[in-house]
Amino acid sequence: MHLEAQILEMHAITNDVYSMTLQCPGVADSAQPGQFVHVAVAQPGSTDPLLRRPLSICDADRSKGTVELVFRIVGRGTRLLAGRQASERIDLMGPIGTGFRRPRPGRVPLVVAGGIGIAPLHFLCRALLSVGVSPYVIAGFSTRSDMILVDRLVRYGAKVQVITEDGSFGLAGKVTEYIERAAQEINSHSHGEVELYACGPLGMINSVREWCLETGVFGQVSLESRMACGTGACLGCVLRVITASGEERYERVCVDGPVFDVRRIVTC
Amino acid sequence: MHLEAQILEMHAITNDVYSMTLQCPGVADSAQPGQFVHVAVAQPGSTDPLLRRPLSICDADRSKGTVELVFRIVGRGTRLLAGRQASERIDLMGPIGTGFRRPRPGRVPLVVAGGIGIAPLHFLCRALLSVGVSPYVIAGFSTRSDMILVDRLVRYGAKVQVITEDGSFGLAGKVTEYIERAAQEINSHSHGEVELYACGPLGMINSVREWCLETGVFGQVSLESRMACGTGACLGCVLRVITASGEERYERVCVDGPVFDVRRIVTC
Amino acid sequence: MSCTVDARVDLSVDIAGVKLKNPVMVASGTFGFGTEYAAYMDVSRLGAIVTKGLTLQPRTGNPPPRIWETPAGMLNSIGLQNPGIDAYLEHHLPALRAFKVPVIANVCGDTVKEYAEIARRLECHEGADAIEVNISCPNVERGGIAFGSDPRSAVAVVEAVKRATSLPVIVKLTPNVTDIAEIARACEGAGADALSLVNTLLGMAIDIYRMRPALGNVFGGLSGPAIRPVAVRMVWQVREAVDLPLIGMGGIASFEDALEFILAGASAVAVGSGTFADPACAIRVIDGIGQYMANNGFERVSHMVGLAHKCR
Amino acid sequence: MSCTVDARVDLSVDIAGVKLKNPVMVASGTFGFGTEYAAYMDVSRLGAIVTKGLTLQPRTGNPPPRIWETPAGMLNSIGLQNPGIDAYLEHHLPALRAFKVPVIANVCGDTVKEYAEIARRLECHEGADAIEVNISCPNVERGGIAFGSDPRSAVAVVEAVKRATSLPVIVKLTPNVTDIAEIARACEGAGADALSLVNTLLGMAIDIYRMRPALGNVFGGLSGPAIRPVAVRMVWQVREAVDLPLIGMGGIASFEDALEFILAGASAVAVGSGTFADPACAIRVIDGIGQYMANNGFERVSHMVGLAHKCR
Ligand SMILES: Cc1cc2nc3c(=O)[nH]c(=O)nc-3n(C[C@H](O)[C@H](O)[C@H](O)COP(=O)(O)OP(=O)(O)OC[C@H]3O[C@@H](n4cnc5c(N)ncnc54)[C@H](O)[C@@H]3O)c2cc1C
Ligand SMILES: Cc1cc2nc3c(=O)[nH]c(=O)nc-3n(C[C@H](O)[C@H](O)[C@H](O)COP(=O)(O)OP(=O)(O)OC[C@H]3O[C@@H](n4cnc5c(N)ncnc54)[C@H](O)[C@@H]3O)c2cc1C
Ligand SMILES: Cc1cc2nc3c(=O)[nH]c(=O)nc-3n(C[C@H](O)[C@H](O)[C@H](O)COP(=O)(O)O)c2cc1C
Ligand SMILES: Cc1cc2nc3c(=O)[nH]c(=O)nc-3n(C[C@H](O)[C@H](O)[C@H](O)COP(=O)(O)O)c2cc1C
Ligand code: FES
Ligand code: FES
Repeated sequence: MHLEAQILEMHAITNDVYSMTLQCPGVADSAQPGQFVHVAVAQPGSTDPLLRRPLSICDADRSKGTVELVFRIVGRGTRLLAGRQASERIDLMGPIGTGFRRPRPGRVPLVVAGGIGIAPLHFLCRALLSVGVSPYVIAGFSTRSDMILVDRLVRYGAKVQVITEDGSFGLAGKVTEYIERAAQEINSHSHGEVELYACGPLGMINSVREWCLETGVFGQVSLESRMACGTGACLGCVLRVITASGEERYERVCVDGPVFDVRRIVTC
Repeated sequence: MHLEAQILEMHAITNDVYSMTLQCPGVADSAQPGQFVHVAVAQPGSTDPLLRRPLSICDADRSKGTVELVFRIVGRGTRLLAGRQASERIDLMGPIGTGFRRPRPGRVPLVVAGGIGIAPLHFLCRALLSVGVSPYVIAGFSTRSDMILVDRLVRYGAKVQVITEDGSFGLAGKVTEYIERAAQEINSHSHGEVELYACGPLGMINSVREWCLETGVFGQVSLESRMACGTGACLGCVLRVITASGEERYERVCVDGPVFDVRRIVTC
Repeated sequence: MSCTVDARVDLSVDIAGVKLKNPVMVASGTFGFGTEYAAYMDVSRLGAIVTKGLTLQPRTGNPPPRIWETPAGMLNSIGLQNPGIDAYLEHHLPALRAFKVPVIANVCGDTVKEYAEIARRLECHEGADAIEVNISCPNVERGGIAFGSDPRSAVAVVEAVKRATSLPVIVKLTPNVTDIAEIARACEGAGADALSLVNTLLGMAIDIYRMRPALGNVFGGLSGPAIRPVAVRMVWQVREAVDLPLIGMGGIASFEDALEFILAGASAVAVGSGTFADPACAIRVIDGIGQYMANNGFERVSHMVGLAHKCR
Repeated sequence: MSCTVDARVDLSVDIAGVKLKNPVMVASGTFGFGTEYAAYMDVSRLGAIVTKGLTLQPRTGNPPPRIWETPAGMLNSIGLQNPGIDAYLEHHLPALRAFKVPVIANVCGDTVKEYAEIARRLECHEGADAIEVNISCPNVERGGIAFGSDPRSAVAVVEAVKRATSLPVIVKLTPNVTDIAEIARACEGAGADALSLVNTLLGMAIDIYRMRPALGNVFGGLSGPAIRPVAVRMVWQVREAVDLPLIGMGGIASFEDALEFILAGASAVAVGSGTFADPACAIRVIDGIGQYMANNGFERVSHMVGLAHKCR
């Protein structure tokens, strides 16, 4: 779908993270956790920046027909977006991509979020909770003032453990240091087998992948890549994957992903 | 001077003409009628549109330290400017250029404005009135809804005759058809010799030039040209002029103009 | 917008015997095999679809990162990732044909023989309505210099492809040459039926925080509005050098941009990176050209082609 | 910003014997003769000033329009309007010298002899600290093809200028060639002391409402951020081809842009059209490079030059 959506609400969550809520029933209706929208950032009449920016769907409300994006300012595209105001319209394509597969019956989702990577996982958790599945979330941030979306997850009923690198809130350290402990806790309490869901910086994804491969836990990670088309046409956003038959090839993060089974990732 | 000025007020005068008032004492202090400012139009972080846009100083108030620009949306640069809002800051260079020479003592200024060309002439008229010189203005517009700045000029005490092409207000026709009549009126009333000041579309400028050359009236016109630097460095905005010694050469509209003695113009 | 267009305006064009209902194609490599954009726009409205570059064998393409944004443009180093000519014929062609839009197969080879072999397979399997020969590819037998940067290599490819097929042969020129007119004349002499120009400008970017080239492949092709002035200039120069129909491209993002190419001498145009910015770009271009023709009293596209040469 | 820069950061560079206090110049033709921008910035902070192109006789230049904006760029067809070498020496040089900044005279000629004659006059009147030889000019004796698009013509100019002067000779290359490395090697062989690259890309635009070329001269030079990926690529290629110091330019509008050139192999950079967009551009670039060096532990500019080649 390609449309102009009206911005209903726009506010800063932290210093550099913004929440933008859009009126777009079509997207809200069909959005799946892990999918994203591809957003035009240039001013009308300007061809710079030329390309759209992919942003995960952080929340979708079918009854209201709204979609929420939560994004961090890292460059000029996100800075331009942060300058947009409620009642303005924004050009977007979506929902795009292959999202998260729901856990198999009886499995317990362990959700590992790093920084702004919590955005798509927020939508995933809401969707899981709405069908009675209770995720266990470990969410890492650099410091307490970077913490986002945790309060909302807790409110919906998710169990959330916050980890900050500087120990200013919750446990101290890196989120990946706590995966094993979280998995054991899940096992001891619920006796359910764990399935892992993750999104965050590359270093975190790599640790998550290794842990999954070592423990045999089924893991899905949402990955990023620089994108042009967002439709699968340009082959620009590819990731090296290993197929079931053991052969390596490039797959498109935009439509074959952005969510990948960790076992298929070669390098990222 | 190169500075960031705060937008104090921004409003639409007509459908496509905007007034922008800026807080910039430095520019207001030294601005002369006929000078312009060179305004950055791209969003910060965008390199498109690359170049600044020249806009005449339509009014300057030294006591308040403000400068007013009045511009028409004709393309993407002016459209971007029209989207700016009060309290935002705007990057500008100026005041730039060689403005209007005041009329010699005893002469009566006949001011000929075409459309948005009234902007620099508004500042000229105010400056003349403030030193006790009363200009006679003929201002042409396509139709009554395009009429701008006339009420203000009248309020300050200028004598203004409006001409609309469709006759929807004032006299009907082109402003240039009324120059002769206005000159005669001035002669019969004030017995002062006329000096002409003009700004407007090329066709109008050409007619004004011919009339001045035929009648021997001293005329100054403010001209437009596509500009890059606005400082005289790039030689991009040149106009073919004829020098006192009869030789032809290119002069820069940005610093040698934008106001030229009609006798010096070869083609425009 | 299209509904307001004067009924007398005829947007159809004929490029080397291929009839297009309007002069607006989508450029090779920017529209996959046609289906990728079907959810975002009405593909059947296009004048033609040019496929991603096809090679004889499947290609895995270059290592990522493959995309880097630049001012009003982008670099890509896809490296001709494609499933190969056979998989194209079997898996992609049927869906592509379903749009009922002329299909132009963009082809590339390491050697002259490879080009000819792909052309042969395309013809005998009815794999395209015309062939666009991408001569920007490195000539493996001649030290990797692009076929299109040397008139003799270009001629060799064009002659071989012409012998191998009776389909119309469009030769797509690379802009990375000193004298584009010389290459164009050589291709015309070798029997090309039309010329496409331009392919991407060779460029690169440095990631200053990682202190290394931004693209995995170091070099990439620059496309998008940034390159339009170079592309329009080359269409203008080639128009003065040859009599072949030209397909203009390079930075088209609006109907105004497309008209620059047409007035400079292009009989048709292609939208490339513009589609990434706006999937409806080609549709806007089609409607805008129609409107411009109605406003300016042009009944046929051909009446506008090259007009700016006369108005000098 | 400059005050926060680590004291150990040394921005000075030496280009072919000319000592610059920092590696940031202003490019020929975009800064007049230095005084034009004095009201808008501190000219004395520049690493060097390159003059508008000088010819033996005064030139009136091309008919207007001479400027046309393009996406993230601009076309110009100034056509070398300049007062001639003698008027430069008499009227412009004194004010230029007053900035106490090295002056590089950009020169151009119709013939090899003209280039040599200008170089001679510059030396004997102490008209510059170095000469930048613009070989993008048309060679009138060879049918108007640019000196810089043919290695032999380039060599002829460089050799003649080297014989005519003992000032350092910087050769400014045109990007409108198939193989920039070939031209660079030829200039190195002919005795060039440094290379500047790139000059503008040949481009054009059509005014679709007037249905004619937008520029009075039809063709113009494309500059600005749009061309940066092409310029960085050429600096990279030339770095691998020659040992001369390189001055990189083409679309620099920020310190990040300048660092792309330095990491690709340029020992100094020049800001051109970027000054039109922001008169303080060069100053921002100087300060930003200093800050980047401090942040990343570079003590000298030379430690960064070409670094991206090693990190591959
Ligand atoms: C499927 C997907 C979903 C995403 N969801 C979100 C989200 O919900 N919230 C959010 O804040 N961000 C998200 N991102 C990342 C977001 O797209 C980038 O931060 C954004 O495109 C940067 O644009 P910019 O112009 O601000 O930065 P640029 O100026 O383009 O770059 C600034 C910095 O960001 C990095 N960067 C730029 N683009 C990307 C990219 N596509 N992937 C990784 N790094 C990049 C660059 O390396 C550079 O360091 C997502 C990315 C993908 C691919
Ligand atoms: C010294 C000077 C003073 C000016 N003062 C005013 C003023 O007070 N108010 C006002 O509304 N306008 C004024 N202009 C004209 C104004 O600069 C242009 O309208 C503006 O630059 C157009 O920018 P754009 O991006 O909106 O249009 P573009 O998209 O660049 O062009 C749209 C249309 O405007 C025309 N155009 C663009 N730039 C110029 C130019 N520099 N001169 C003439 N035509 C141009 C083009 O030919 C085209 O038809 C002045 C121009 C000059 C040179
Ligand atoms: C991602 C991408 C892939 C491309 N792949 C091909 C290709 O396979 N074959 C080809 O001839 N041109 C290819 N091109 C070049 C385009 O067809 C077109 O010539 C060029 O991008 C200029 O047009 P634009 O500026 O509108 O994009 C590719 C361009 C892009 C951006
Ligand atoms: C208006 C203008 C005039 C120029 N004049 C000259 C010139 O006289 N001699 C020359 O060698 N280069 C000239 N150039 C080229 C610039 O010096 C520079 O090489 C080019 O613009 C690329 O840099 P930029 O993108 O930063 O502008 C000119 C460029 C512009 C925009
Ligand atoms: S962004 Fe084009 S294929 Fe994924
Ligand atoms: S705009 Fe550069 S000289 Fe006038």
